[in-house]
Amino acid sequence: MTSALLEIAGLTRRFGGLVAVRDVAMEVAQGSVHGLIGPNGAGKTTLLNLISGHIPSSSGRIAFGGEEITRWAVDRRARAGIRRTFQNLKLFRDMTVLENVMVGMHGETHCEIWHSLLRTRAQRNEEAAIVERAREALDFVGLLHLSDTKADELPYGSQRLVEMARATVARPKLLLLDEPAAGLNGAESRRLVDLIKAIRAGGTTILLVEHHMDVVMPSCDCITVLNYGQRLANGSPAEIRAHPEVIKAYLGGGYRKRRTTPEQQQQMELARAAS
Amino acid sequence: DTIKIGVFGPFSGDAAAMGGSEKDAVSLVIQEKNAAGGIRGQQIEPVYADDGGKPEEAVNTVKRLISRDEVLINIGSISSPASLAASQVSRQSETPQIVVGGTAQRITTQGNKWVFRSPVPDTKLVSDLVDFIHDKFPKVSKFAFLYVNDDFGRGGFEAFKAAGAKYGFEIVDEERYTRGDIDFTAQLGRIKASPAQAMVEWSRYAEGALVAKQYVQSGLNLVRFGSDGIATPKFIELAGSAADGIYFTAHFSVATSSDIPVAKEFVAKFQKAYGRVPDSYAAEAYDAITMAIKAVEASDKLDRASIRDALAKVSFDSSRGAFKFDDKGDPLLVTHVVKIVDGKETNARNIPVQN
Amino acid sequence: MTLDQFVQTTLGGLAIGCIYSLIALGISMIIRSTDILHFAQGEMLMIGSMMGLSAYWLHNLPFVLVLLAGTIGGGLISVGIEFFIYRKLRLLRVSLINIMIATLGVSIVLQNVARLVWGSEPLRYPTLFASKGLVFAGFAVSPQLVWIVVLSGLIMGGLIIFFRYTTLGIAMQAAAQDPDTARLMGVNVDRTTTYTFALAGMMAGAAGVLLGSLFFASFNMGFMTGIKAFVAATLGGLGSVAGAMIGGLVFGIIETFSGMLISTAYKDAVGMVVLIVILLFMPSGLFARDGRSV
Amino acid sequence: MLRLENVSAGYGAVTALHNVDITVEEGEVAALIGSNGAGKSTALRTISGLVRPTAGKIEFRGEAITDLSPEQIVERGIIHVPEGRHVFPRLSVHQNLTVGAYSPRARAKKNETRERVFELFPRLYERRLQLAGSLSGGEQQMLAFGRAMMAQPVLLMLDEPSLGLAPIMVEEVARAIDYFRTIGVTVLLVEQNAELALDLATRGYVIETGCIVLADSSERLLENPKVWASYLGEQDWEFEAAGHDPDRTVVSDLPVNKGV
Amino acid sequence: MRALPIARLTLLLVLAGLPFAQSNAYWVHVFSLALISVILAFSQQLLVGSAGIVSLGQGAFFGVGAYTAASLSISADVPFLLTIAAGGLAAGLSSLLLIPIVRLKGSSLAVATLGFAIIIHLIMLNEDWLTGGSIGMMDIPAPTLFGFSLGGEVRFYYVCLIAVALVFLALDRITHSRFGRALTAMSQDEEAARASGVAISVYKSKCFLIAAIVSGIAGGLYAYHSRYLNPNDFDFQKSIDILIMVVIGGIRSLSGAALGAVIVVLVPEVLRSSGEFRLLLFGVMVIVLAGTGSRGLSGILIDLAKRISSFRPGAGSPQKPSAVKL
Ligand SMILES: Nc1ncnc2c1ncn2[C@@H]1O[C@H](COP(=O)(O)OP(=O)(O)OP(=O)(O)O)[C@@H](O)[C@H]1O
Ligand SMILES: Nc1ncnc2c1ncn2[C@@H]1O[C@H](COP(=O)(O)OP(=O)(O)OP(=O)(O)O)[C@@H](O)[C@H]1O
Ligand SMILES: [Mg+2]
Ligand SMILES: [Mg+2]
Repeated sequence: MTSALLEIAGLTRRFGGLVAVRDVAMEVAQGSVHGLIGPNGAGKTTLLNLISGHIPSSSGRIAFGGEEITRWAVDRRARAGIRRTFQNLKLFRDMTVLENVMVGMHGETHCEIWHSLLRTRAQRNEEAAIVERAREALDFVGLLHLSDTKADELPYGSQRLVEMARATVARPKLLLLDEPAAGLNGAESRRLVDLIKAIRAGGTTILLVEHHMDVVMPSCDCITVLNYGQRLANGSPAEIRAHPEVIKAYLGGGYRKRRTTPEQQQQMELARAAS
Repeated sequence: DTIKIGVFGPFSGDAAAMGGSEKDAVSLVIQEKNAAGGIRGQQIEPVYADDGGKPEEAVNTVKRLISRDEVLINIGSISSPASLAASQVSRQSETPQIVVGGTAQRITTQGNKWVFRSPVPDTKLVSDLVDFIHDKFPKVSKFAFLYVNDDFGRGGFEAFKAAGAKYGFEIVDEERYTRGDIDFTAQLGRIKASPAQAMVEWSRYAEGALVAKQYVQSGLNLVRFGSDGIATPKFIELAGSAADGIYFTAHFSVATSSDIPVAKEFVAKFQKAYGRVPDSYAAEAYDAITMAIKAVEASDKLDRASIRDALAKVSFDSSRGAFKFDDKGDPLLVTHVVKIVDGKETNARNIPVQN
Repeated sequence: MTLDQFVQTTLGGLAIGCIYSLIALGISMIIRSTDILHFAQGEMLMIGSMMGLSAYWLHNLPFVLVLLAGTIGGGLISVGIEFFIYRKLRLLRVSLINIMIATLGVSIVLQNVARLVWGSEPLRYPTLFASKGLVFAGFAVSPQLVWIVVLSGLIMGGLIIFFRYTTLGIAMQAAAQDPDTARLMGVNVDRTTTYTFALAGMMAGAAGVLLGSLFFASFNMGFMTGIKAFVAATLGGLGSVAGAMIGGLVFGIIETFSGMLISTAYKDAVGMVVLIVILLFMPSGLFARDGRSV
Repeated sequence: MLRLENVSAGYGAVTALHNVDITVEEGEVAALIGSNGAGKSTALRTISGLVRPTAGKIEFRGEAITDLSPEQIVERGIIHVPEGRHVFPRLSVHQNLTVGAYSPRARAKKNETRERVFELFPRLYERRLQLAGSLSGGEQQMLAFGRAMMAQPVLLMLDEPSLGLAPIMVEEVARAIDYFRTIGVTVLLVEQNAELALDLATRGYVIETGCIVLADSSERLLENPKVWASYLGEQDWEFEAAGHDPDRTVVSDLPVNKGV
Repeated sequence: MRALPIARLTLLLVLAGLPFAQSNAYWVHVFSLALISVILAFSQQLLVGSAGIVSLGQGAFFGVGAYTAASLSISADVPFLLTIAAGGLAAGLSSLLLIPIVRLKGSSLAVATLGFAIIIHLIMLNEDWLTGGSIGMMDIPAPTLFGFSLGGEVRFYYVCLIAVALVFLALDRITHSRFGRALTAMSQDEEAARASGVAISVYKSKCFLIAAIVSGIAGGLYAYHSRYLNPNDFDFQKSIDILIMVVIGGIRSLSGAALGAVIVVLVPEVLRSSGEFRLLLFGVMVIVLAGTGSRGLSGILIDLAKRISSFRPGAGSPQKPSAVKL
């Protein structure tokens, strides 16, 4: 097994009396796609927010690439290579698609105000490089032809892809995806799986929060399950799929019946009986 | 062809009432003069322009009057800062200006020969008041001084401190407030706690009336002196019985000017035209336009420089007595001290010495 | 500072604070139901004050009716402005900052209309109260102050209950937060907006009569009061009813006490410094109502 | 019960619906499926009055509702759960439910329906005093659903009710839709999860770029190869993940990774 | 996009020719004032248009710049250009005081800047030794550059015009760069911008700094233009006026802001003779122009121009609510 890129230990986050994330420990291996699933309100988004730094933790520590980052601000983490997408889309609505992605390069670039005032060579080169990279990233998600469209004129699914391009344009070390498949239909989610694989092939480690099992199962190497803010299970997709607690709390069985294998059917029934 | 005279002041905004007095008085005189044939057969054309009481706008206004409307002489403004701002332009473009309301000493001490003033400066006004206090209240030497924190109040305060020094007056409590304030209990409370024998209060009439009311409510009982800012009938109307007993200094007062024939005539005409008693701004404006007309009449050429020279030499009977400028451009006039008794202005110089 | 002074200052601060609270409440309610930063709220106070005074001039009405006239006057003007101006702007789908600028325009217009109608000089309010002081626990208290405090207290308490527990009150907030969805629940958003402006205007109108009777009425009495109420509302947490109330009171007390204890020259600065310091620690004011953003 | 005839609608210069005909019979569940941006949400918004049709006629129980305002349409019992949850963020869960029962016809039964909602979604009961804006995505979805229940719908229009819900909650929602059907509420369902939608529905419409391209019973739609290919063709994650078919080539129009 | 530079150059030439068309000293004076206000509006546009920050404190920075330039030229006889630079610098330095409050958002930030403006105004009013207090500061010498007097109205107009052009160029470059992009992103979604590596507080502070410097430069010019300074010209009403300029002109572009500034300066001047009704009419105009939306009057004019020249027939751009959150 490769070394862990992200290590979380004893991480807790309270909102008033509510403990949204409780004493969670987790490791995300370098180069892997790590799934994070769990019932609604289990604390997945909260955990993602803690990792990206959008909310401070109540206690516990987060280490990234061997360095403790628990107290780092969001932008510092972003510059260090942690990028994300949001469950509720957060695009720069009035900017074009290309500009949205160009902002993604912010943490990677350095030209200061005086550079742009004087239009220095460095600034012009950097600007050109940003455009180049942004176009590559858009091409990568298949939206290059929409570069000059205003972001909020796009359909929902395409907006998700813009977020994806913005998060990947800087070639992050760790990419946090929060329900990227929400609002996509079957065919579209299938394309998403390919995209996730391609991103991973480019050397980015991915932490994926998702409720669509047809996206999670084929893409993940390892899955962590949260329930009521606590870690319920951790393991390979096959293990998780068969985990009785997970089935009981999360997967259920009703509308998938027609396509589950006989063994699984059996396991589900076992789980039902156990409760 | 007409003789253009610029008249500017706050015709809008917070100080519009004062600007209104100025405008009314000026138009009264000009109408009368024009009806009588104007100046050497030429009609006088007043050009009114609103400066909103703001220095920045006063600059634009005067520029406009001077270079667009090509007036020969300007009358205005009411507040000292606006007058001062305008006077910079008057100097640059060499146009005479007669200030109506601004009493800050600075206006005429900047070595600007183009600016003249209709009212006496605050230093003179205050030193007359100080003399009055010393005469009539020989025992009073400890003062609480409450003033509005702007050019007007600050000017009054500085002048009082300077003039009072020669009699050993002592300011035992200095209180300020910001223009537009309505609650003065804090200041009055501290005055109450101070050893002051008398309160001097430098406000315009609106705030002055509130101070007076709250003064009565807070149970203070000192000798009260006020500024020329409350020298208007409006003050008594707003303050009601709380105004009783106040002594204030005035450039002009219907009560104390009754022995001046021009004043009598002016008050009667003004009252007939507008249905109200003129305040001191009206009187100052009345005199300003009168002397402007006199200066135009006296100058042999219709240009700004000769009018300026004529103005410097002007001498006439004004609504405030015999009028003449000193070499700085300030008038040599007597000032008045008024006491409010039973809601009426009375000449305080007639009161007996208080022991 | 003597005890007597302390009591007087506190009461004075409380009374001014109540006036700020009433305006701030209107500001907060309007933010709550339309997201508009209503810089003309202070002018409603002025209009209420003037209308009350005019009613008195016409018929020599007793205090309660003068108060009523001011209240209704403020409410009517407020609704009218919403109907003829802000609603049109919303239909044009202009952004909030444009509407905010329009409220500044409205403020300028109202001030100048009032100046033309009622003149530019301050107007004396009739003595509507028994001017004899009441005596509480040995302290003389002017009846105006008591009126103001009691009346404002009642209005504010009523509002809190209204917004927290009644269906209409809750629906008004819903309409503010997401008008389209509120319509899908059957809420007539135009009507709730009218209610909001009516209530806000009425409170300001009442405050105007109270302020006028304490001091005097003038065409420019509203602007500075409005701005200070805005600060008070921010202090309490924009959009929060309780916040506006407390913010107004706190601001009023700070203002009088800083004048008393620190410096009258920098009196207004003290309030601002307190505001900034409080915001530093509680960026959304004392009674923030934040959702989550991520 | 609900009939759209030749309805066209759009946003400014954009026309999002072209001559759409939709019929929903009393008591049935109808599904409207289609890819991103096809105009599904616009169809619902047009019915509920948020978007004005530019042409055509909408009839509800024999009455023309084409020109009514959303408030009036709600009065007739047409309740629309908008896409993307749209809970009132700065109201508590409890207050959100109260707003749901705003219309006079729903107010009377407010308390008992609320009980029913809490029974269906115990999670909401736990969170009843929390501001809705601070709920998790799925919790907000439940709240939006519960809020619609509060309105006593006659015709319930759901726009992607399964969005962001855990698989087990999807079942729960499916059960709730079933429940509505059993008590006689008519349901018009828009879903990306076409399989779920068609499972629940008796009638289905497929919409593409603003035009209805297929209208049939849901069984027949489920068997239609065209539908299968574009909306249902889910890859069987059981096998893929388990590595049973590693060489399977996925049909994809995504460009190959060049940048990363 | 060849058209844009040509249009700009034409505009510059037209403006340069203005004093020949209307040479009355008063009008040239007012035009210079309008240009100074354009610079002020630029500073606010950077804040509100690019960064989505509503500042009610620009009037204070304007004042700091004006007083600094004035006192240096009066007491120390510092050359013209240096005093202007010093004005910008002093305003910039004073903007550092805002650093603690930049983490506030929306209307809280706006009200906090209002508080800042009120405090600065009180300092100008009360600290006589520094500013001359309520009487103000006068006798500001006419500007000279290398012994060449710039005192006349027309000459000073060109000074202002050059300043406007330079500030425009600078801000245009700044906003169309990595920095400007970060500001725009921040104004539309702070969280997402942070997640892309934008350090919000730093960028907001920098934005305030630049805006303050620009306002300070405008203040320096104003000192020489008016040659008399009074605290009342720098109260928060001034800040509000600056905001009005930008919004009615159109917050989306520097040119919109400029147009708004010109309107806010010129219209009251034109109305000056309407006396009592002047402010009333101005208020009505503000309300009407506020209805033009975030593209402002400039947006309408551009659409109109396009329609007339049938550049793109019928291309009225639909309007989007702006990103400014209050
Ligand atoms: N700001 C907040 N204030 C109060 N409670 C909060 C806040 N943010 C989250 N919570 C609560 O914390 C719990 C975890 O929320 P979180 O968004 O992490 O869930 P999730 O696992 O992402 O769920 P979903 O799958 O539905 O998106 C929820 O119950 C939510 O109500
Ligand atoms: N407010 C709007 N302004 C302009 N165009 C819009 C607006 N809302 C939607 N559209 C456009 O109308 C078309 C139909 O959108 P609609 O939201 O109805 O699609 P949908 O089928 O619901 O898609 P999704 O699955 O993404 O929800 C799309 O092309 C969309 O871009
Ligand atoms: Mg989540
Ligand atoms: Mg949709």
